[in-house]
Amino acid sequence: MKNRAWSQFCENRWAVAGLIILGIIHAAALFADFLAPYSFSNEERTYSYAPPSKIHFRDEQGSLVPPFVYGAEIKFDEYRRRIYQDKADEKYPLSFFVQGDKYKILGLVPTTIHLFGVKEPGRIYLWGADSRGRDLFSRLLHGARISLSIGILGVAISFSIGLLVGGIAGYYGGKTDDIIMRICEMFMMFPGFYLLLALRAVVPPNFNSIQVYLAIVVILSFIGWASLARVIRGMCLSLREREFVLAAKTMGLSDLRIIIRHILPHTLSYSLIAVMLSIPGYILAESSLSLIGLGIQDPYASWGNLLAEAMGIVQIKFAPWILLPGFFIFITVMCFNVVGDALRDVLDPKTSQ
Amino acid sequence: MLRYILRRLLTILPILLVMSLLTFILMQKTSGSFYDTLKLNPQISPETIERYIKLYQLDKPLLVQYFSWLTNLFHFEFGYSFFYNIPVADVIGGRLWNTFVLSLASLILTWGVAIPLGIYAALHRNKITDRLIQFTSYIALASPTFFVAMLLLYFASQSGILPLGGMHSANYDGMNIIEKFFDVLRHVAIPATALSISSIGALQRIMRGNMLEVLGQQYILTARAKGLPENRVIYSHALRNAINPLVTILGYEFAGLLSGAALLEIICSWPGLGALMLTAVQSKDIYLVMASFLLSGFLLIIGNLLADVLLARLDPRIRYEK
Amino acid sequence: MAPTPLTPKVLLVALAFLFFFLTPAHAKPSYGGSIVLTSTSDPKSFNDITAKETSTREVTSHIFEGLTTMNAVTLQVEPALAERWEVSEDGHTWTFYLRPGVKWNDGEPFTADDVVFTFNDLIYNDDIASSSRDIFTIEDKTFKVEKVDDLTVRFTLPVKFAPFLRAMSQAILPKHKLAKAVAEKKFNFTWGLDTPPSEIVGTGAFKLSSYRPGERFVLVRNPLYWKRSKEGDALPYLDRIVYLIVQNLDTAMLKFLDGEVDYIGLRGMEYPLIKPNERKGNFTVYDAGPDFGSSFVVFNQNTGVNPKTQKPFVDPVKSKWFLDINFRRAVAHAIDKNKMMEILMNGFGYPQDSDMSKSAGVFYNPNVEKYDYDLLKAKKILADAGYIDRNGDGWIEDPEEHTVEFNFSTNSGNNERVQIASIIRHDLQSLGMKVNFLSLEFNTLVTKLNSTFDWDAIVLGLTGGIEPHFGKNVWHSTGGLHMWYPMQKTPATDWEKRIDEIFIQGVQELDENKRKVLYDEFQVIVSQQLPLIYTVLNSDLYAIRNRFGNLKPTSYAGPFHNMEEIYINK
Amino acid sequence: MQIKNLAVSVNSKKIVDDVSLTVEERSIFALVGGSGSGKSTTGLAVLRLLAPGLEIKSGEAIFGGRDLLKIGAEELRQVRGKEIAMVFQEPLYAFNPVLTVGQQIEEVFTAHTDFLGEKRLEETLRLLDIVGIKDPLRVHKSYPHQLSGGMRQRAMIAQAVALKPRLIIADEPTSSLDVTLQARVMELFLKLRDEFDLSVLLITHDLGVVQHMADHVAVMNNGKIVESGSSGEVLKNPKHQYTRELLSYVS
Repeated sequence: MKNRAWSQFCENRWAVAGLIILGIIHAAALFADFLAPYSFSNEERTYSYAPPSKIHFRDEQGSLVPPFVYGAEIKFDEYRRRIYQDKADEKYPLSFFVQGDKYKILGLVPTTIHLFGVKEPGRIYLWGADSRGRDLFSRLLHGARISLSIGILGVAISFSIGLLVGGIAGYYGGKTDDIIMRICEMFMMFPGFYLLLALRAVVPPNFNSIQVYLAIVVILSFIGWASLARVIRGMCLSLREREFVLAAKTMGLSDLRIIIRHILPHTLSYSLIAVMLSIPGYILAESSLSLIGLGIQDPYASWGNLLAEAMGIVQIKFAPWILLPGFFIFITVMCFNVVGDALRDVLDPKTSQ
Repeated sequence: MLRYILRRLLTILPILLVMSLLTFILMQKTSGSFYDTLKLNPQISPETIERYIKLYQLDKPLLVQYFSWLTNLFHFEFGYSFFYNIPVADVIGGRLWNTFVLSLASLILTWGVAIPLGIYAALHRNKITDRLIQFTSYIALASPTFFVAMLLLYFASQSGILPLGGMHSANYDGMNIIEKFFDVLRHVAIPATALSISSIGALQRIMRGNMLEVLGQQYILTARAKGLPENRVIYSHALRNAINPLVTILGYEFAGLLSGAALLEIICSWPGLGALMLTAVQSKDIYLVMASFLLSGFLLIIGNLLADVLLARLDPRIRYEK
Repeated sequence: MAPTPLTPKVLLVALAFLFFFLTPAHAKPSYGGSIVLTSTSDPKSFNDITAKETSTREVTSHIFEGLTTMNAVTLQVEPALAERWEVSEDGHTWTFYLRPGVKWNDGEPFTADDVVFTFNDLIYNDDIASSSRDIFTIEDKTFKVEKVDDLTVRFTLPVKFAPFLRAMSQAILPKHKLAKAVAEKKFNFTWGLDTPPSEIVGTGAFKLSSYRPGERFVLVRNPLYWKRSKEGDALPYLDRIVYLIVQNLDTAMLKFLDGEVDYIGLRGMEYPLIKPNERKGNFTVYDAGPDFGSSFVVFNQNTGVNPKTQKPFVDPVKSKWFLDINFRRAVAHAIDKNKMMEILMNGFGYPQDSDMSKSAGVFYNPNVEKYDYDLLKAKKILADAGYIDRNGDGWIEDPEEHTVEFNFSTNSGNNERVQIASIIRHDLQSLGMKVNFLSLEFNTLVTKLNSTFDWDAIVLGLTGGIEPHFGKNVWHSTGGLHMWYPMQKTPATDWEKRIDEIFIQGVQELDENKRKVLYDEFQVIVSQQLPLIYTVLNSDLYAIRNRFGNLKPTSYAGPFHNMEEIYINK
Repeated sequence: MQIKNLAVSVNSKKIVDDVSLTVEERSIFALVGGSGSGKSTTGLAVLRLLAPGLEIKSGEAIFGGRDLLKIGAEELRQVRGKEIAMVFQEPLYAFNPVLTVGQQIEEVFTAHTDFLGEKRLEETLRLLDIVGIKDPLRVHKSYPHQLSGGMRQRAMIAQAVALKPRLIIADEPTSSLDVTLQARVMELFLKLRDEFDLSVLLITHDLGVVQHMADHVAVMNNGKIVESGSSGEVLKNPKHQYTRELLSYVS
């Protein structure tokens, strides 16, 4: 049965492509320190809004040489537009496994080796630089860590709450169910975005960046659990009439155990689909918080606060590369949706025959 | 039916009460208050701020404030806005209509586009057109509203066809009713489109899914076996069954659209509730926030109720008498 | 890489000035037409007395006038509703002779009763919450305002008050319209946004014609306006001023480029977007010089104890650093003003060294202590004062081996300020300080500054002006805005004591030259003691269509302070 | 009607293979088989009502001198409901839940005749009466879920015979009903055959039913007809192993 679902899933080429892209992005986020030439806070202000570095494979004479980048110099034209000019006499060869900013591999092993980079004072900007000359490529990778983990952590928390609360309401029914459902309805009645803002104000102001990050995750899940609880409750209401629940009851298992071990597993396929389809919501919510400056705080990068920096006509016109975070949000959200839909086609008994 | 509606409305009252109390505590107990902002003006003394605080009874205990607000509520007074020094109802009033116009336009656009697209896609399942529609839907689903709005505005400024934000032209008051209608229509085009894009993607997919499910039902086979023309099979048998479940979604959208578009409203200078609420929440204009939250909750309930009633009318299997 | 030279900007200023003198010479004033402007938010009321913020003043400044006005070009006080005035020998009694024949825009005559009403019944009314009251209260004493005859008003001050004439630009409101509301104790909620425009009555050049919440408000010519131009034309020239409410600056910019709006205030970043369109869009970009206002880093030097918990507001370990002048000096050397101006303002900025803006005229003192950006120097100052990395962890420790670690905040929403704070944070980090940066909602930040005092370091800005005394709440040690240690009973340090003295003397000194000496000293003290460590100021850039004549944009009052004189070139 | 060498496949796997049979005028022909034997598919294939994915590979279905598998869509539509009607197993699902029974029966007239509203109503009520419904007016106004199973099946049959078709394909018309109802519905079929001069292609797994009613029987297994003949002959003297198995479940 499981295998059949899997092979059916693999027939959907879009979904497979989506899964692969998600895999790559998550892996890149995991090894961000190593893949990125710089840390997220490494800034070089003379390279403000530097465009993506051109990597040269041929020298002036046109002969093939190891890849290198030129040093650059910023000039302002009559309209004060930034113009970057290569300095012909400054060449920095691109090398692999180079020394750079300190970090710990997977948070454990301290090292300074990066996949690629150029010697100081040269800078390599694969995807250009932001206003303060920080490497967008590096910040995107580090931002992926935060944005993706917000999605996953947030969903994990809200689903734990939603499953448990929904399970309890559905299993007991009656008064308990009534009260829990009224509470859920109340949560759903709050206008989400503004509740998010109001709750954001509850976060104690002396939290440091990591604590703020966790607080944002908690707030997002706090808002998201109610609708899931409702659906789970509906499923549990019918599940509790089934024989295996009666069987479990006659064996004298505790109610909580019955809910967790015997009822909730049956909602698994629905939950899996819902997880896939709700992760994008968390990523987008963080980005709208960032847009009004209340998301992840500088110098830490998230796709949201990176995109917030790009939300201006001036930036889009003169430094279009800083829109890349938007593109990544876009791709990720799309992949989660495609994979989620494909899962539904495969797992949901209503659509698969 | 009437009894059902009444009962629903009655159970909702306590929820609204708890909700308003929570909002009140949330607004009051978190750090910062409206008058803090004034404290940063070198020319305003603490005594003046005291005076404002007395004026709005902010020095009274929390519960006293809440209950005085609550009693006023029964006289349909929602308190005064700190920001505007006028009753909250007057602040919200006009903007509610504007938001409603935007929501309605976007609702019509969303449903007008998504439903036919969904039907078309379901009838051409797995053909190239269907795949194209599905792909576009995924793109639409992943596009943040505010970003779409900005792009649309930029294109509008390049082409000069549509006005750049706002809701009325300068000479609006001198227009006749038809010109007025088209004037607002031109203004609403960009924000409504931006607001609709991702919902079109979502709704189209739901519609397609429902349609496919319905097309696999036996009564469709019966209808075909009766020799009904294909049009009739689809539009009078399949469509009605496929669209019914969407009515519930309509109920949610009805309320959601009224409050969910602050960033869009700011970008498009749409004089709606969203932008107002955003500043109200951020600057802790308590009574304005409470009124807006209550309104939004109330609308959600009404929306759901309407959806349920409508569903009962559309689907003879559903009855609420008990 | 060499720092970018600022020459192009100097050239630009010169060009702007050239323009300024060339245009009015040829065009002849003509009547009619309208100007379309944008405002970032709705006015909050039309009531100038209870108004709490600037977006309201944007409307009311066209509708109401005071007895005096400030000439935004010369920065001198000029007559407005008062034709002339006298001051007694002792400087305590001022007599104002009102301009005869002035009418409210509903046709009623303007008299001394209105002036007395505005002060005695509105500003000094205990039931009314108004910020104006604070300006006209000195040492808890109010002014005595009496009517001498229909066109003469006498003010008796408890003490000498140097900024008195500047303060008299306070808007005068009509008694015949508002007396009833005051009597019924409803004034706080009068003239709100729900009032019909015709009810809002002033003496100014324009009157309110319509208001559509969230969209626009329109002002039209007041035909009864008293003022004449030099040529004897009845002012104003323009028929209408339309303000579109556009919250998003990008949208406003698109509207300007599209021709829908006649003026837009620019930030340096937007210059490259707007400037190339000058010819096509038929407008000119003016650079009016440095902005008023300030932007600074402040450290918490509060040594007070929380009366509830009996704990100090600031951790004594941190307090020691923040009170250390060497620590603050090192930070001052770590402020990369040039790069801030280049990155955030495209070069359209000014380094700020003193509380008074360069644009403030007489009271600006250029000879204060300046701190160049030099991280090595900063490091050395820290090392000399005993802050060095003692355990090799990369962070510096104070002599008692405490790692220098503190929170650093600013308000979210102001993107430029957040960027400034981030740049400073980065440089402090490279000095070895462990800095946790956090942008907070404005209200939250202010609560910390004003009531809970639980903060370490903050980047903030204040609005400024020409008159140094109006900053008393910041500088006097009893002031609520004396942020680094507010509301002190007695000054904590000698230099704070000296500043207190200067502010008390300064306000009573009527001789402008002597006042300047005092306030110059104050600026020097601040630059040496660094309670506020200043950063950079924006240039005020205005893009205005060329069809308007008689434009005199200034940084003090913006491009349209003389709206009544502005006309459309025919 | 004559089916010749019909083959239907899904994903190139044949689920109906080389099926040929002939339904004589005014006779009842039973197509018998276990579930998954391809009997229902055969029935649906005749009117080209197969679900997407199922494909008719070869064969003919001659009816009234035409090959139903080849004629144009509009001509086919004219045959459906008018000349050949279908009755399905579970009338609750076979009726559209959001339309009244009456509306759905009247649709047949709308699709194939130019009867006006009144005439349609009159005809419908008459049909409901014929199939033995006591309160035609109420049933006409009822939604499917408001009727009992037997009533629904009668209504379904009424819908099928509305235009006096020459052939009814009845796919397990009784298996969702209880035993007493089964017998009544079957009697109804016999009555209608006599009254309307129609033939029936009865698709069922229940040989008991076949015994009572059918003139001819064909037994299907794994998409193929394994045995056919007159019903008496086949049931009394089954030749094929599979037929014997089926028979052993009866009695």
